[in-house]
Amino acid sequence: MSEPIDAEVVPFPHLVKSDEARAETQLNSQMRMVEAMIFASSEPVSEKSLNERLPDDADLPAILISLQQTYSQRGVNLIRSGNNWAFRTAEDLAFILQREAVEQRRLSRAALEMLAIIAYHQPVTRAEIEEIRGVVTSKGTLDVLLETGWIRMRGRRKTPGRPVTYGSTDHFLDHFGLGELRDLPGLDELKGAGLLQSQLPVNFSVPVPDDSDELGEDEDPFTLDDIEELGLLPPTGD
Amino acid sequence: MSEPIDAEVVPFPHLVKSDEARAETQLNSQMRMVEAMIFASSEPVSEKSLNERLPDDADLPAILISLQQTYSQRGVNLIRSGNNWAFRTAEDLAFILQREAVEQRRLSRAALEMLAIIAYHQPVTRAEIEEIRGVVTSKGTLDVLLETGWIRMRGRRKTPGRPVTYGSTDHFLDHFGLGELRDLPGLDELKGAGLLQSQLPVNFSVPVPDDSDELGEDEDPFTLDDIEELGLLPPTGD
Amino acid sequence: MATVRNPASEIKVVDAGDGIDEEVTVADSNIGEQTDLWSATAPVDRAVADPQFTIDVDGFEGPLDLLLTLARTQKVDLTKISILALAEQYLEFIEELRKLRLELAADYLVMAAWLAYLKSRLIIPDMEEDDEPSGEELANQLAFRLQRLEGMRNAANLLVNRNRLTRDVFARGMPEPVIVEKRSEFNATLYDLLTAYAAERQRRSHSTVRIARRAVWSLQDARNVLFKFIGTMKDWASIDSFLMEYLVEPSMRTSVMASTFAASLELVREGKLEVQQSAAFEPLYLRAVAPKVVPSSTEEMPGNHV
Repeated sequence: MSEPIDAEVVPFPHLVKSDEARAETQLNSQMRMVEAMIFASSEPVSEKSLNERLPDDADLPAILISLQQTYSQRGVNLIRSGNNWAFRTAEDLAFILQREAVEQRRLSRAALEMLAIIAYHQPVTRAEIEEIRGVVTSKGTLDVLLETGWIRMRGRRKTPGRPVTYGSTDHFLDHFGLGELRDLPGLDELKGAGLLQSQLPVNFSVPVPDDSDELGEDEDPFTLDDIEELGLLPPTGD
Repeated sequence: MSEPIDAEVVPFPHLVKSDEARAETQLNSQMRMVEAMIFASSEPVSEKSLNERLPDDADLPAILISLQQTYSQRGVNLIRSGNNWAFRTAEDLAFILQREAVEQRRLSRAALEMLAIIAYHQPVTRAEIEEIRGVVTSKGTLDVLLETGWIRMRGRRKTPGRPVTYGSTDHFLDHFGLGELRDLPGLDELKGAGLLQSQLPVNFSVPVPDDSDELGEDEDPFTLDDIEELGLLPPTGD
Repeated sequence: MATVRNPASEIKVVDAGDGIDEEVTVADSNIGEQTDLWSATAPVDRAVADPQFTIDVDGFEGPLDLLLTLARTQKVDLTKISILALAEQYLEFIEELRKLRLELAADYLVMAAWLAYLKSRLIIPDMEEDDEPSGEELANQLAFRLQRLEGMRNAANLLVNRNRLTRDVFARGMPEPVIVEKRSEFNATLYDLLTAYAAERQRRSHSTVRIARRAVWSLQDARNVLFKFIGTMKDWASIDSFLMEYLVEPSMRTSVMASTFAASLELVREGKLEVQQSAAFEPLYLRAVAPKVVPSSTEEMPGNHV
């Protein structure tokens, strides 16, 4: 139980120079290990399984950040999705890699809409999805989505009938290049507008449409510049 | 529409740099392409096919040598075999990949079906499983399932022959992300997800699995003899 | 005639004047034009293929989708939309469709009824003691749902147009033969499990149905048998008498009788057979039609049958 007084502590870089050098070598060697482990797999590798194979004193977050920086300008980047990490080709090189592209399964418009609803509203029940879309879900659309591996059944809602709730998977994050769910495009705007709630927000109101040509209190008349800039001038002949 | 004439253009670094610097940037950009192509390819890439996708003036040998140098000290190396190129884990790191290598096994279709039946219909005997599936169960399938740790022997049914009853484990709930057994989707959800067709016999039902770990009224606990007979004793040391 | 155009969607109602060539074309191309992922719900293509039936409400994902499309023709931000005007537009649109005697799914009509109600609530001032939500509240609810749906449409669009794995971004093409993940030795997802279970139960439920299927004597079977006997039917003969051998199997009896009766009527129509019955539920008698017939009298009819 008692630790030796001179227990080896991970030296901070500002210590003696030799320690600094040693720490760097150690970090380097651990970076190589992490690099190799992630590189070997085509699927994202979890932090848990990386940690399992590193020395106990390894600082995985620091290693990953270092690696991510090292690769940031390269043709291959280190990408986080959820708590998993993977090497992926740089986004700007898509043009040269089209040969590798896999024929994508075409999802129907309904299926994609459902996918978005599940991703943004999760956990969400089928009835709630239908409420948002205003239509009954056709048979098999959910099945198709489940088959993609992008959505999953999460559990059951604690309401009468205990309906199944749906949510997105890590594979979804990986496929769409999202670090985490918070990276969903437009999420903040939707949230801010109260559009991710299932019920009408308290303060939600639609301004009474104003038919009159007169401007409201919160409106300014157009200036001449505006008119030009916005292209509001009637079109003239060539 | 019309942009101001003095619009600020983001200057590319090499525009203002010397020819030497420009050549270096170009080499860098071509290195990125080659890096990505080799990374994404499902087999070693030939120099011919790399050349096909590079700009005409690219100096492929120089690019490859540069890349090989860049990666020489990393966890992953660029390897040439004949005229083909591939990334490979550095040889000195092979240990880290092999040490924890665990074979991932996929369950056979029969095993999955049986697992599902045990989960939904538990406590259930082997004869009952066979009755539901309409086929005789091979002993091996049950063994594989027991090996997963997802099912367990619960006790014995109080009927002639005292058959063993099977049920699921906590590990099962963990693995499939279920809070409790009652979270398994019911008839309506299976239909709703398109997994079951809507035309089903009137008397078709999906059972709500029994939550309790306790034995049912028609189940007996294992006796000492049972435990020996079924090999349920924890392995003892030699 | 009314033509409304906007870049996001197009609704065109063209009245050619004679009321017959009235044509409604709806093209909804609001989402995902730039991606190949949307399976084309191309109402336009269908319109080209079948000019007589140029509106396909199926092209819409339900009444809410139709409302959203109509709302876009107001060319304003959804937050500034006039719900009253929108309700009127929807009702007009539905009316237009009904003039064409198109079958409309019930939910479109339900929405129409609700919008008509909403319209009245918006026009008539709310009663003080009314417990129901005010017209304005109802309008807000609808506006909220429209905005929420549009929000999801946009989100879906943003999502599918991201740089995507296996399309724009690629994983290691040649993973090394080592499995790095160590979650559990066995790998199966809940979806695998449920698919297996459902498929298994489904299969068994089907076999039950198959067992219950009854053997049937087809009309053609009956015709063949009647043809076989037609030569021997110079005289009136009870239908039972020559079907005897086919009626042995109890489960077949009804089918044999029904098909033979139907086939015999067919042969009567073709002028090859005559049928007679003295009263309801009495035995049926058949006779072949002779080429030159001496009309037979009822006295010749054998009466010894039960």
